[in-house]
Amino acid sequence: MKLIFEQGSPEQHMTLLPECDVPVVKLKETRQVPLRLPHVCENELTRHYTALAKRVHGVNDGFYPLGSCTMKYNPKINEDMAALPGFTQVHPTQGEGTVQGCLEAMYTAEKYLCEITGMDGVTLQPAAGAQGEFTGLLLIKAYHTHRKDLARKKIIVPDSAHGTNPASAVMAGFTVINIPSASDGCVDLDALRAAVGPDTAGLMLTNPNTVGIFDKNILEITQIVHDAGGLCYYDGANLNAVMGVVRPGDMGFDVIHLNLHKTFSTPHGGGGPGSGAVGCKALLKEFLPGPAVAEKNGRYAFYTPKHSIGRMKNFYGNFSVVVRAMTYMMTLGKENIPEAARNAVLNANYMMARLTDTYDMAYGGYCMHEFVMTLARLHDETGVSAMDIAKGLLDNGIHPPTMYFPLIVHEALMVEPTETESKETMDHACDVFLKLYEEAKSNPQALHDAPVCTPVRRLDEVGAARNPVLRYSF
Amino acid sequence: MKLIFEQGSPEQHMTLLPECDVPVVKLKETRQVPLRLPHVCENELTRHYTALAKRVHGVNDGFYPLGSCTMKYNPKINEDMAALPGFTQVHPTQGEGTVQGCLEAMYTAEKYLCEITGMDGVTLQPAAGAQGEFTGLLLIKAYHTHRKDLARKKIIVPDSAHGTNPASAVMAGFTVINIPSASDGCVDLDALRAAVGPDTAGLMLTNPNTVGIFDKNILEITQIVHDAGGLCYYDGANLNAVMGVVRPGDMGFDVIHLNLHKTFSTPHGGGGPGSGAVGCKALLKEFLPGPAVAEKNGRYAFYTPKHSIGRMKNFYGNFSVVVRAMTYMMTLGKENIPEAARNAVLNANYMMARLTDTYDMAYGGYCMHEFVMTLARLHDETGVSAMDIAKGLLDNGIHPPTMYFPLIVHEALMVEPTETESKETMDHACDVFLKLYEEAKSNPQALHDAPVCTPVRRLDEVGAARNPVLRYSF
Amino acid sequence: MGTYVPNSPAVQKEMLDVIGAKSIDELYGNVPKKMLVKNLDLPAGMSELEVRGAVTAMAEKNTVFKTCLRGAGAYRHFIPSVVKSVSSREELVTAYTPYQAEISQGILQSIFEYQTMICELTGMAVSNASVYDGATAAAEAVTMCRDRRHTKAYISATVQPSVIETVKTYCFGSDTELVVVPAKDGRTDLKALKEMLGADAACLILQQPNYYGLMEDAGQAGEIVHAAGAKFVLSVNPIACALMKTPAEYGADVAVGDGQPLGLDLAFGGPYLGFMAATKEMMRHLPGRIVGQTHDVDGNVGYVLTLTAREQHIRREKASSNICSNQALCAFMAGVYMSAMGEEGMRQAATLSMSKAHYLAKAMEKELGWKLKYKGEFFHEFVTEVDDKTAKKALKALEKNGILGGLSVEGGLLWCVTEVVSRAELDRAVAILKEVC
Amino acid sequence: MGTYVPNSPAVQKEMLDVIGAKSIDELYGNVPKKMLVKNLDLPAGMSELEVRGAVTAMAEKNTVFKTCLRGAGAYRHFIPSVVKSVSSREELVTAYTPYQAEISQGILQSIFEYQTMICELTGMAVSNASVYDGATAAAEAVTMCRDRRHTKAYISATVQPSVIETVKTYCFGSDTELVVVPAKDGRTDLKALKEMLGADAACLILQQPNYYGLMEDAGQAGEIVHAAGAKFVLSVNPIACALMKTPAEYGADVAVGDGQPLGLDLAFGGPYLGFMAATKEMMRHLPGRIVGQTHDVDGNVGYVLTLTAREQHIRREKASSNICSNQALCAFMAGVYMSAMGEEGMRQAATLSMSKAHYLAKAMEKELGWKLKYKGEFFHEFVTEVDDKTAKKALKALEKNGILGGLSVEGGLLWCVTEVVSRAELDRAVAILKEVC
Repeated sequence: MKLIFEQGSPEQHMTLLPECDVPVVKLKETRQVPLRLPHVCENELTRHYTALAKRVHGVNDGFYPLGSCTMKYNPKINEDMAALPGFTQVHPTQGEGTVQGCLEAMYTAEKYLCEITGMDGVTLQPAAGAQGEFTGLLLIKAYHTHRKDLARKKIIVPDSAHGTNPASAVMAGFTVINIPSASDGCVDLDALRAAVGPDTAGLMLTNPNTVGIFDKNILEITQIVHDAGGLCYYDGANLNAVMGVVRPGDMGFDVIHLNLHKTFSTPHGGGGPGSGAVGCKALLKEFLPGPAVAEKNGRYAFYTPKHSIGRMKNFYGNFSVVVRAMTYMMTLGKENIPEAARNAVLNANYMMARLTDTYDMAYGGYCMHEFVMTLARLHDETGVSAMDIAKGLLDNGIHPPTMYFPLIVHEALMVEPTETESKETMDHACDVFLKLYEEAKSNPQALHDAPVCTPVRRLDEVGAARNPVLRYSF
Repeated sequence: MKLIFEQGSPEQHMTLLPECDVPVVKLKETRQVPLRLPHVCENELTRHYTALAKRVHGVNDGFYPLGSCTMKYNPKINEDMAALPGFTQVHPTQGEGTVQGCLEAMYTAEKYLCEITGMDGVTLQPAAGAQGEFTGLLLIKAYHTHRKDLARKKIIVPDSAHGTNPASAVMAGFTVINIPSASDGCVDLDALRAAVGPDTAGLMLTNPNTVGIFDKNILEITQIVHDAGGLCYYDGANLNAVMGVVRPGDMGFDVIHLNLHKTFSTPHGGGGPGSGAVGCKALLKEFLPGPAVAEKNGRYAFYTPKHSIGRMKNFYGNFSVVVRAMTYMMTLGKENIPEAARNAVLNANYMMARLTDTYDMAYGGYCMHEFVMTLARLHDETGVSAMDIAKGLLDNGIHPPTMYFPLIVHEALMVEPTETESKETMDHACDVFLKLYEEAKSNPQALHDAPVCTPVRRLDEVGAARNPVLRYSF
Repeated sequence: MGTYVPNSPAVQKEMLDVIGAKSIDELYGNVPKKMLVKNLDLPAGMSELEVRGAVTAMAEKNTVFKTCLRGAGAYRHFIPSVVKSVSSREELVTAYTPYQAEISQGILQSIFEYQTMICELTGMAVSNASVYDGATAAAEAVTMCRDRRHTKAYISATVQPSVIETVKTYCFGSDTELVVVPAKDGRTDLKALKEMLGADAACLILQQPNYYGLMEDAGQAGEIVHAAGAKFVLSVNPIACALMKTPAEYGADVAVGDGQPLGLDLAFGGPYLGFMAATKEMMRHLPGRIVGQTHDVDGNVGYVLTLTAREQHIRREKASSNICSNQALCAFMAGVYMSAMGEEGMRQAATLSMSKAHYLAKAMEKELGWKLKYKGEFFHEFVTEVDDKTAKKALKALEKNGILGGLSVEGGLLWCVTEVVSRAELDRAVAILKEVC
Repeated sequence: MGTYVPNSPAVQKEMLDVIGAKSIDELYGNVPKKMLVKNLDLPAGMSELEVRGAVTAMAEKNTVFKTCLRGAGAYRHFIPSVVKSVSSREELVTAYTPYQAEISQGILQSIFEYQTMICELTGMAVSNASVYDGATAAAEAVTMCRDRRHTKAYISATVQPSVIETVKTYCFGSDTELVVVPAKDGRTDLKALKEMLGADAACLILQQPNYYGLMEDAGQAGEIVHAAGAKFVLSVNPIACALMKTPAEYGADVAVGDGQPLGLDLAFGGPYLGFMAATKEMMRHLPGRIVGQTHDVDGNVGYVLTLTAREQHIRREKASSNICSNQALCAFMAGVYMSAMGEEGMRQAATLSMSKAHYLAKAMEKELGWKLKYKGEFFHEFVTEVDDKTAKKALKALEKNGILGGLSVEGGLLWCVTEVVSRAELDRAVAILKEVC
């Protein structure tokens, strides 16, 4: 497909702005290099971007069981609410008296999230999960610093963790201690006990973990860390398995980040914007970023917590994303927030049950909202890799599961159907999975060659990294 | 693709409405047959309709040179303006004082259309071109009836006319007199002279006509009809060739319908809603449908013309479509309304020039906004028909021209690029046309087999009409 | 100044060179010179920023009522977010009539689904792809029923007045005599009807619930009409269809109505949607487009426009109607609406509307002493007896409070309540009225 | 009561049978019983109708100003209709990060185009795919410039305060010392800067135009910074970039900024978009995603996420940043905006904004006697010297008339004018002020 720069002609333009109705003023020093932007008419422009959109597969186009990403349905009412002019046309520095609706929305979202997570305070400022992690770790850092407990420089992270966990820890100035997982994919208690000490700032954990299992020792785990003087950080990526059913706060966690764009149904936008709200227990509230929202007699106002770590970004977070998440929580409410989690778990177990006689599961027992298959044996026997199966799925109109994660499982495919998929959709996907397994045995080359029905076929990533072409050359 | 009825399961439903907050009242007699509507969740619903939309080719998806349909670009600002709550949320029976903006919009659109067509009055009530024709013919009927000139029962229609012309004439109670076209596709003056008489109610004509030629005898034609006591009706389907350049009112026409969804850039919606505004000279104004809008000292009010033919439909026409057309006219204004027409003519002549050495043109000389090719010779030589070429275009992502119209041209393809297409787009289309011509000679079977890249291939229309299946059977 | 022409003057010149013409003017050589427009008396064009400002200013001159207690042919029902979301897809919005079936399956299938839903709603055997609105649907129905022997159409006085007017206009065209059957106590006078119908009667058009919200004895009306050898055309409210007897159960030969309540905005009266459904016998008399299921050369299921032999582009002066453009996108929206609501949702909308209307009627009687003008059973509209002066005062007070009150009709006000109005809003309206009336 | 779960209890039972479990509770067997939530203290769920009502009521509690004379980091520019139209396509909105390149070419190509436009705007060699906003872009830039020998970051006091605060927070994380360079007459004190910079200086962050709307002598600042062996990070307003010298021309090593003016709504502060571009030398230090052009196995051009060896999911604790989700959809919108505007449109927006700001400044001086607080050349923002009491009165009067006035800053009000404000609106604002001040 042509680039937008390769279309139109030099004199083409849209007629968007009027003539100047005041005397024209010019800058003294101006740019000397031309600004080579596209020169297209509206017809070409919309055709181009519409065509680009058509070369994308979204969750609205079909099943998207991308493990650990919780690609649930994005309700349309949420979009309508976020698009209300009363929200979109408001300047962030307007006086509090003129933005009571915005503050109410933030406050409302915070209250829901507190109750769901079992935390005492929430900030909506972080723009994404990774920034949420960074924020949470800064809270831990501020806590220890404030207590002058300055030796606590180490964050313990299981080897099954998301890559963001160690990266965030480093950004927050910590040293990362990786601990191996036990054979069941859960935390190795002995390894944890060996790792904690007076230098422990905290532990970062996902529960259910990245192999889809709820760690039954969770209370013991958090106790070990607390006993050593550390704090417990909950990576909320997998909250969809347990929201409203069991609360991170009740598991002993002190701080948590949430991906509103996963668990709370806001769309991912091809990579963002997301929202990485952070919740914490009372002991960390005074360190939360400012400005935060307070309510008094039905009036809302901003304030800055006493020992705030400061601002995480301009203004108050990805506000429109928060409006979507709030709308979602108000819709589901008390009864259906846990029902969503329960059905996410049911759906994952159903798919696992249907595939378990054919594909090797990385771990036994029931899973939570996702499960991990290992294609190591298939790969050994047929040469067909997890990547090949994934590409075969593309030709069947299904977005592949997460590939090669967690790192502790060989030839991993991590499947997360979410609660918004029907049995019918999952049955179809299972049929495709089973068909591809047969194909791996009967005609492996076909899978090495897949995909063939997509706008482009397998791309040369190595070449792309070796000779980076990162912009159009005029 | 599955039908919406074949998806979901009986207990599935969306949660749209609340519980009843007043005592429930029931009807005495209720329906005894079940109401078998779909039972789907929102995820399935949106995926279904999105998938349906993807199985449609709109003008936003690519070149659409459908002759006589003026598939020009549909500007996005028009959609935004039509979606303003001040327009969409207004009840049609609200008091005039509360709908001054709606009335102003209607009045503004009428004024523009009057000036562009050279008419003295306009009604926006007709919902589409065909209803516009019917309305215009009723005006003619009312005029003669009012004058007690009751013998005038015949409407003269050239054989090259759109099929709606005779159909509308019959609906208005007239008898249709078909007259043959001259060899240049224009009106045969002798045939016209022979056809007019004391029973002539009027003539219906398109100019430029359906073969894309501006009838140079137009003044003589309208004079002949007027001299015989008849009125002249202008079919506005082809107005895009001349808007702002030459006015039907100045050609001698007494009444005109306009397709706002063709000439004035409002989208076609897969077959509607359109808008078939009708303009007329002063002598017919008193017969226009009511309610009509009048202005006095900046206040707008409805009134019913003195000898109104009555209402054409509920309320005031497809109002939102009128808002779009008004926005378009305000955008282009005095300078660019004629520029649009001029470029429509330029584009058609350009494509004709590029194809004329290969394809046979039905008529010589310059064309106006469209041109007609005859594939009779190609068909004789290769067996490849106009239909085959059209289907070949589908495989190249181009919407085919109008096929087999006008009826007076054998194996006709009628091409209308419109002014909103770039030379680049037309060059590509011409290249495809030329390639298909070569293919017709070298491999005619390939074109008989086309299309092969579309969601379905050629469909059995005869079978569909013989054994009509017009609804899903549960 | 706005333009959507992509080709710059330089490119235009290139194209003229290929054509072999010196100027665009030359292409207009056939046009008599003296006829060319010299000075178009129109305002200058505008940039998008300016147009947006000017048109928005117009829209803001209208009053958008927060609460709407008026129907009379146009109803503010709840529109699920999905309706606009999926129907605003550009492919759909910007496509023409699906003449090229291979690249129009989405439109064709959606209409096939819509036809099925209209058949379910009405109980009729076949539906067309829509006509302009409920009024023209009624008018087209007359044409369906008329033949050489049956030249007189009857319409009840309790049909929405603008529908009667529209039918009258169409009858003026086709030289059909239209007779209005009188009303008695707000409902069609069936005794009078029986006496009026002759051998030349083509059809009766009845509306259910009627203009005043009352349930007609449509079953009996149908029997009378059929006994006279005429056809029975029933115009229905599609939301009411979820609860009441279907047109088929009432014995209708043709069922028509306005589809606006099925997910379409009020939009100052349009675009709306006329639906038309008929018995199998009358299938080939239906005007407009109809979609049928068929197969492609590979045997795959597909959809096409069918029974086109009725239509104007084939039959010309012998066509069943001149209609070509209909309200396809509105039909698509109605289809989405019915899919989203389902049977349960449609029933719920109907029940909520009816119950709330009755609640308001009772509250008005109790709190204001306003009596119902007619005694019959009503659905979600009703007429309260009030004098003109009181009516004016009432409407003004409501308007000041953001409420659109009932419509003035002879001898009273015609109210409507739908599911979007809460009990609190109804109580508030009554309280406001109590203060001024 | 709302739910998006499609499977009914009956279907859920079927699925449990396949699983071999008695109940969903059984699947939660690993969870210690006592930990299970007994009673979630939340409101009951709502139907779509109710939610729509409740959230709309919230939105309506906010004041939407018809005229906006405030910027300070968030700007109300004209947004062409095409921007929202094409960016609301569901495929795009509901997709995840483009890990599966074969079915994500639309996102990938759009980012490649966006990267190209940011390079053009800034004159820099490479751009990433966006970060959260202008503030975090500045903070990430510090990390890019820091190494073992260069551990101290400098930021001018004339940078937007919340950007300074954000950078400070990030520096708290990375244990980087952050030094604020003082201002003189509203601009960075370059003399002081020169004296402050030591061998441990990693970078200076400067903003152009600065928080007070003034043009900094960025060229000289860059020279001073480079002379000290540090990197020069320039935060720019992207609209101003259409007119002023590019960051590259000013000698910047990293250019950052907030992309909100490029077609994004004010939306109470977000989502916005941080752009980051750098010299070729610093390419591999860029945080976040980057798209590169490549070929598929058939030789067709395609696009992939590239240089991923910098990123957290590969490098874990050795990554250049932890960022993964960015603001992809906002970057798409910015790309559409820049395509629609083109060079000419961007220049026009910038010129109109600047000219109108100067018009307002002059009118305030002439009509109200309000002097500019700073003397330097300014773009589309400026500070008028007014005491607190007058400022309050002024803002209140404007607010009453639907106008959002300037932001209170030390010693005055910070105003902004963009192309959407007409001369008439400016005159009206001044007239209102004249009456009360």
